[in-house]
Amino acid sequence: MDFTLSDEQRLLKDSVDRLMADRYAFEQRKNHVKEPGGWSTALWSQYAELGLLGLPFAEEYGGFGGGAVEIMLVMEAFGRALILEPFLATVVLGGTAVRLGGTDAQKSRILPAIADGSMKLAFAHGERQARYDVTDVMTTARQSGGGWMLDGAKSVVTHGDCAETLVVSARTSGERDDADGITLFLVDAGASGVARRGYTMRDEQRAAELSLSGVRVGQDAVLGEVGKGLPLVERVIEAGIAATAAESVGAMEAVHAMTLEYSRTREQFGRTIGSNQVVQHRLAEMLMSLEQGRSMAMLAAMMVDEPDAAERAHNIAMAKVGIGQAGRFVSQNAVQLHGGIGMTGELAVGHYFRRCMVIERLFGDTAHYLGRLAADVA
Amino acid sequence: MDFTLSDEQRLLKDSVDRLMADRYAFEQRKNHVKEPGGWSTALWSQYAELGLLGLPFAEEYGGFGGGAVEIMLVMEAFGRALILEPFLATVVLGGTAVRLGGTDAQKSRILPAIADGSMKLAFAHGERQARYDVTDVMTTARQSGGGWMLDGAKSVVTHGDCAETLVVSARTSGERDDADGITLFLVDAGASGVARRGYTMRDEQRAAELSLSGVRVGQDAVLGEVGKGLPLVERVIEAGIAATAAESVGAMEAVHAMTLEYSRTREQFGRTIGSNQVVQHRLAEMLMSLEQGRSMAMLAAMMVDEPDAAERAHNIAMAKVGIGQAGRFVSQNAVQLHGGIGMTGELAVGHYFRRCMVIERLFGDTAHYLGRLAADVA
Amino acid sequence: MDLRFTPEELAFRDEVRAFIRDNLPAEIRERMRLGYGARKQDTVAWQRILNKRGWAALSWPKEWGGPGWSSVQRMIFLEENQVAPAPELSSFNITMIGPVLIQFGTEEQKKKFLPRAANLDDWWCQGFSEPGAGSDLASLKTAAKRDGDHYVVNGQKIWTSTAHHADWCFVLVRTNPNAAKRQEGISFLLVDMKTPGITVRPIISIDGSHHLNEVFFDDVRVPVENRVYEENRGWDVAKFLLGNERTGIARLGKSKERVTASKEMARTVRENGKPLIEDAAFRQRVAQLEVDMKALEITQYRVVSAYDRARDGRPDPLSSVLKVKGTELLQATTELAMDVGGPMSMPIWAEELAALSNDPDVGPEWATQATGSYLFLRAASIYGGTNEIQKNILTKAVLRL
Amino acid sequence: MDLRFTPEELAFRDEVRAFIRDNLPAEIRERMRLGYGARKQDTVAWQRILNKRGWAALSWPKEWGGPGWSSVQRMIFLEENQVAPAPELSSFNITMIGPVLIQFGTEEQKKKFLPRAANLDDWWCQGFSEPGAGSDLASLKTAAKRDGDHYVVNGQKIWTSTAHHADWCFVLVRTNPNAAKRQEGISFLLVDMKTPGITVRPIISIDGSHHLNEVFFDDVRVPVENRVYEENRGWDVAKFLLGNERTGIARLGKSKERVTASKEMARTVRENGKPLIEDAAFRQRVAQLEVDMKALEITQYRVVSAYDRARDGRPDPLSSVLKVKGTELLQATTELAMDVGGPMSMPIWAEELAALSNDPDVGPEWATQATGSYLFLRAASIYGGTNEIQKNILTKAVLRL
Repeated sequence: MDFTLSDEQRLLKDSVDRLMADRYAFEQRKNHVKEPGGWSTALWSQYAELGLLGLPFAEEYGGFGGGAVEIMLVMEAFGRALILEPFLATVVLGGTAVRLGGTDAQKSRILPAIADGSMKLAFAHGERQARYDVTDVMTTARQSGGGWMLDGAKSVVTHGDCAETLVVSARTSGERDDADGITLFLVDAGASGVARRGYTMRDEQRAAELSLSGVRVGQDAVLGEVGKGLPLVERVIEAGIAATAAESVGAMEAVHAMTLEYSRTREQFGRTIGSNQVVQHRLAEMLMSLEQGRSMAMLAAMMVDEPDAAERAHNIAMAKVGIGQAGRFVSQNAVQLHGGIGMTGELAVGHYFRRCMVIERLFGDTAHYLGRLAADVA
Repeated sequence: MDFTLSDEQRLLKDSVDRLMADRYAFEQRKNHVKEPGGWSTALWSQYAELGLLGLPFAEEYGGFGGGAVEIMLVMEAFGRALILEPFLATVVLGGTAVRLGGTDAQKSRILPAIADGSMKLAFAHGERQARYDVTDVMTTARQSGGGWMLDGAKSVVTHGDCAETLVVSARTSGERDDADGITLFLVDAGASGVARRGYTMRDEQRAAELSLSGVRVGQDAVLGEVGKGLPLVERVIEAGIAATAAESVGAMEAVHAMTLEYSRTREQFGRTIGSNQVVQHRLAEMLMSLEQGRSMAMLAAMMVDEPDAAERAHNIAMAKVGIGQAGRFVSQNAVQLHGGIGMTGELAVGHYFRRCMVIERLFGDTAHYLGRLAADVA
Repeated sequence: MDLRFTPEELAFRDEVRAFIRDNLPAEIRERMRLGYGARKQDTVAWQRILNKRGWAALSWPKEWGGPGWSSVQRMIFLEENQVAPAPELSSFNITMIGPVLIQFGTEEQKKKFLPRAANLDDWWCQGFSEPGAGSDLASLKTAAKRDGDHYVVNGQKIWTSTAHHADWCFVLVRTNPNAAKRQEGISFLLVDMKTPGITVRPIISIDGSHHLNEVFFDDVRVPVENRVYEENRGWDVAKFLLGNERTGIARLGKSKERVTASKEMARTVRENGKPLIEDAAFRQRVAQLEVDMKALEITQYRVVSAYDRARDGRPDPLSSVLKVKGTELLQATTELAMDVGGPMSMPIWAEELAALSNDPDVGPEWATQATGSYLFLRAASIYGGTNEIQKNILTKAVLRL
Repeated sequence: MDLRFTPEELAFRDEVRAFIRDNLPAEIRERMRLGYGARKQDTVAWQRILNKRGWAALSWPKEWGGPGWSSVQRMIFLEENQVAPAPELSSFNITMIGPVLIQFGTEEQKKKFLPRAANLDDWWCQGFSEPGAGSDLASLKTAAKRDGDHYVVNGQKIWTSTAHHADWCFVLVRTNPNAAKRQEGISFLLVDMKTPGITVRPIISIDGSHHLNEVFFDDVRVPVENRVYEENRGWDVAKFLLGNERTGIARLGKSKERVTASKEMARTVRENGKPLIEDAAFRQRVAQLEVDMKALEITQYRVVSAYDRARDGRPDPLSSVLKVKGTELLQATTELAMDVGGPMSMPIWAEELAALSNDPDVGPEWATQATGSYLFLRAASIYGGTNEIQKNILTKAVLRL
């Protein structure tokens, strides 16, 4: 057991923190939101230059061979800064799908392009009727003329509006809810038959509704094994949970710090609100939730590469529940302790609150994963 | 809608409060506990003289024709004083069974005897294997020689050790868990084949394990309709829930008041603990729980005579959940705010805490009734 | 003692229910059923319909157009109106400025303002809070200097909800900066929002809605006849207004409506391959909320029925319980509705719904609106005295610690 | 960074597990599995077995019989010992007086007391708390007057757990009543419980157990050589003792054991006609507890591993998190076990089990014992600084408010 960071890891952390400090102050962020895509293309290039976009990929694919801990450190920093760029969608979700499921050819084609910032990915798995049910895939892919034809729709695809390449799950056999028969495809976002509607989420991040009608792809578009895509989908989701857990920790750190600071300066009835014992204990309870949440984010990072699938899924479900509850408690109370001003878009606190709210509902919410754990009880 | 008490009701309340003030101070109670039966026979006579033991019965049976509100007022006072006598078992549980299920002959034989204090009853329904399942009755009654023969065992029968007459549920047909086939019998505690083991509960009240082997009773021992006893059992339990809800309110009132008083006088770090805002807010939250609980006890009292069985059961289940949660919150925090001294038997607070704990588990616990309500959700 | 409604009260409830059913415009009801907040025109239209029926000025004496209801009847009306769901009456007009004028206003002020307030011909807003003041109202700084038969008002108000809709604003101003106690030297003015020197700047809430405003007063001239009650005695008026009847403070009907809507929607979405409504944990959560709502309902009955009996002016301290528990339920039930929508609750469809487009369609409106009201009602435990302040009130008023 | 145990740590855990399995007397294990607290003879027997193996003085240096474990190894041992379940080591002997003597004691004191403390030849108790002092330790009044080569001690201690078992007691006394600060003028004495003038009066806890005592000192003569560290510097010793290693403060193993036992028992009882273990709400409750235990487990890893690295004496403020969350879990998990028993958890069988009788038999022991530990552990959020005090500590030490 060892919680120390290697020199490389400390170096990575410092460089990302420095970039965020220089370019992602809350006032600067307001300008990033206003950019056409809703995020900063300039920073995207900076991430590429820093090597962040290739972080988890092997050197041979232009990456840095980083692991779950490196992703955790970066996502924590991103969480503190509330970044808007499609790092999760491209590097974590899409990147994991290709890294774990791709052929050498696919990896050579895509991973270097992610790493140098020239290609963005999105993970198009969720469907509107499915809510959080991971096997509820009704989008179909049928063999046609040596390739495949995809029909269906995907919903709330994170950063699905800007991605050049979509990782799309489709049913190649079986019925709705069947674990078997799901296959992942690499789909060019510009392909004919692909339509997208981009929009803003409650946390100011972008997402898209996606429709596929008669979209043709070749055999080389199949990612992983035909009909056996579910385990790969689960690995991608687990990577996403681990990454957003760390992001949530960063957000909790930041919002706790600013609430603490606010309680030191804000005066009411002739004294700082932080001199109220009730406020002090609330901040102490928020701190405890933050630390318990941090522990869970560490657990997720440690488990994301665990070979035993059941063990991995169970522990990551625990982390998801713990992070969801911690993020909700900390961010709701941050708003409460700020009072009216916390309810406006003018302070950062309301933005952290909404990011924690969205993260709790990415890949399934707390109740969904607690239900899974309840089913596991033995 | 009207929350005012009638003059008679106010008179009743005052007289019981006065008796409790005179005879049931905490130090006096310590002596009542030490009496052979674990409660005060002298006070039992006093209850009879005051007419409390006949309160819910019709005048023709030596009663006072009181209703659910009168019982609520008395039980609140009893809860404040933490009385030990078998009022719940005899007047509320046994009394309701005979009052609602009995023939004129049975009522004439039993109710006046309850009213004048010469007969105590116990409701022997629960069985060890049943936990909280009301239809899980394995005690059997078979026709034999013009009468019935009972075999089986009953568990944690409140004040089952001192009752002269036992109201016993037995299966006259059907299988374990069947709603049909349950019949109530009036059994003389002295009858051959009846064995009892009395003991003390965590709240210092008495209960008994009961075994019945070849116990013979006549046809006139059948209470209500053969095989159709379940609705009567449910009425008895509902009356018990309403009564103990009011008792719990009395206990919460008392324990909240003494915790408030303690917080005024107890000094630590040179100031009263009640000057800590965290203690103040905890006491305020306890007060809110107490008032919400009081509302639920009123609901139970109003509903106990509701003719629509489903409506009655649903509302009383809600009251049971609300009271259970309120009693737990208030009494647990009363102990916490008292600190070490609250953990000892020397102060009353620990006794109220344990009474609330037992009440939460009488007739089924909070989880059990919340589960019922969840099943009702539509 | 009897918790049940009397036959008369039941008949009244049916009458109200029927009137709302028959008279609430379908388009308004549908928007609100989907979880949208009432627009200005919705509130105006509905309040005028109610006023025509004589039901708008629900707490006012008959002579000023009140229906002469008991507070139990008012409670019944408010809940039926919320459950419908229908737009709520303008509380600024009905429960704030109306009673204030009836209690403190001159005959002229009553004649001039009350009928228009009841009919929402004038939309009123409240100019109390100031930057840095928050729950500490008495620290207000906005100054009014006497100049002939006018006051000249300078200063800033904040959290002024619907100021951008308002025709009139009742404002607390400091007319004597040298008063011994902060509460003294405050006056209560009625300000025409069209007066030169008033600037309204929007504050966008975290749900994206424009509800709150900053209001700036720059040499705003207010006729002296628009002062309510004596000069420098405005705090008495404010105390009356804030301590005034708090029936409906729990907004229980709104919570009930959210639970009903959540259960309806839960039949249309799934969890683990079954309709969400069949999910055990979801049912437990709903059951717990229904228990808490039932307890609050009866506590509210107790407070409200006591209110008619002992009208000693000062509000029942238990109304702090209604505020705390009521807002906890508002937040829990709006969170429930949002959770039913799941991932579909996270997008903001607003622009998408407005725009004509051949792009893929958008998810259910009720889901995105559910999140809107969840976010908006995070303020419920803040406004009207934070829940922490309410517990301070209970500590002083009831526990006497 | 790696949360997983190293192969060495895993091997160590297996070694500990195997040793406990092979050496813990069956009768003791069975009693504890049923939820009984360890009796004196159980604790003595087990600690001597461990001491023979060299594992009793787990935090002491090798020269004084310690195993020379890392704090991670200590954590592993403590959890395995709790999960077994086995009696816990005497904390008074091992984590309190031992480290104190090693840090502050004279050579003679070490030689005289340490080996006997490790082997539980002397049973130690702690004489700190006094009536009216509670968490405010420094307000202690018990006085020690110097008389030649003795101190004469007069006063009263309270909450002295296991004083009725104890051979020795380490006591905080006031040797200088005129000291400027309350913390000054306090000395730390070792008192032989057989000394004349000591009266031990039992305090019965709400679980019916005799664990706590009042201890009265009436002209009790204590040799000066039994003073630890300098006169009037006893507060430094007390601070060291209280701030001393808090590995195991979370008592996570105990919570885990309670959840495991609850699940086992839940297979044997029913809810709504099914085994309780199949009840959805019960499973949700267990799942939530397992989540909270996992989070605390990792937080504990973080604190403990940091402990070895930065040994700057002062305890990690995070240990307050371990105390609060750990005791919340102790209380939640013992409540779970009690709830599994349902009605059978409410009786007190003790006398019934002792008495021979032909009366109907009694319910399962585990149920009544589950309630015993639930009641007893209501104190967990009180002793060692109430959880409210812990939050004050976090406020000062971490939030710096």
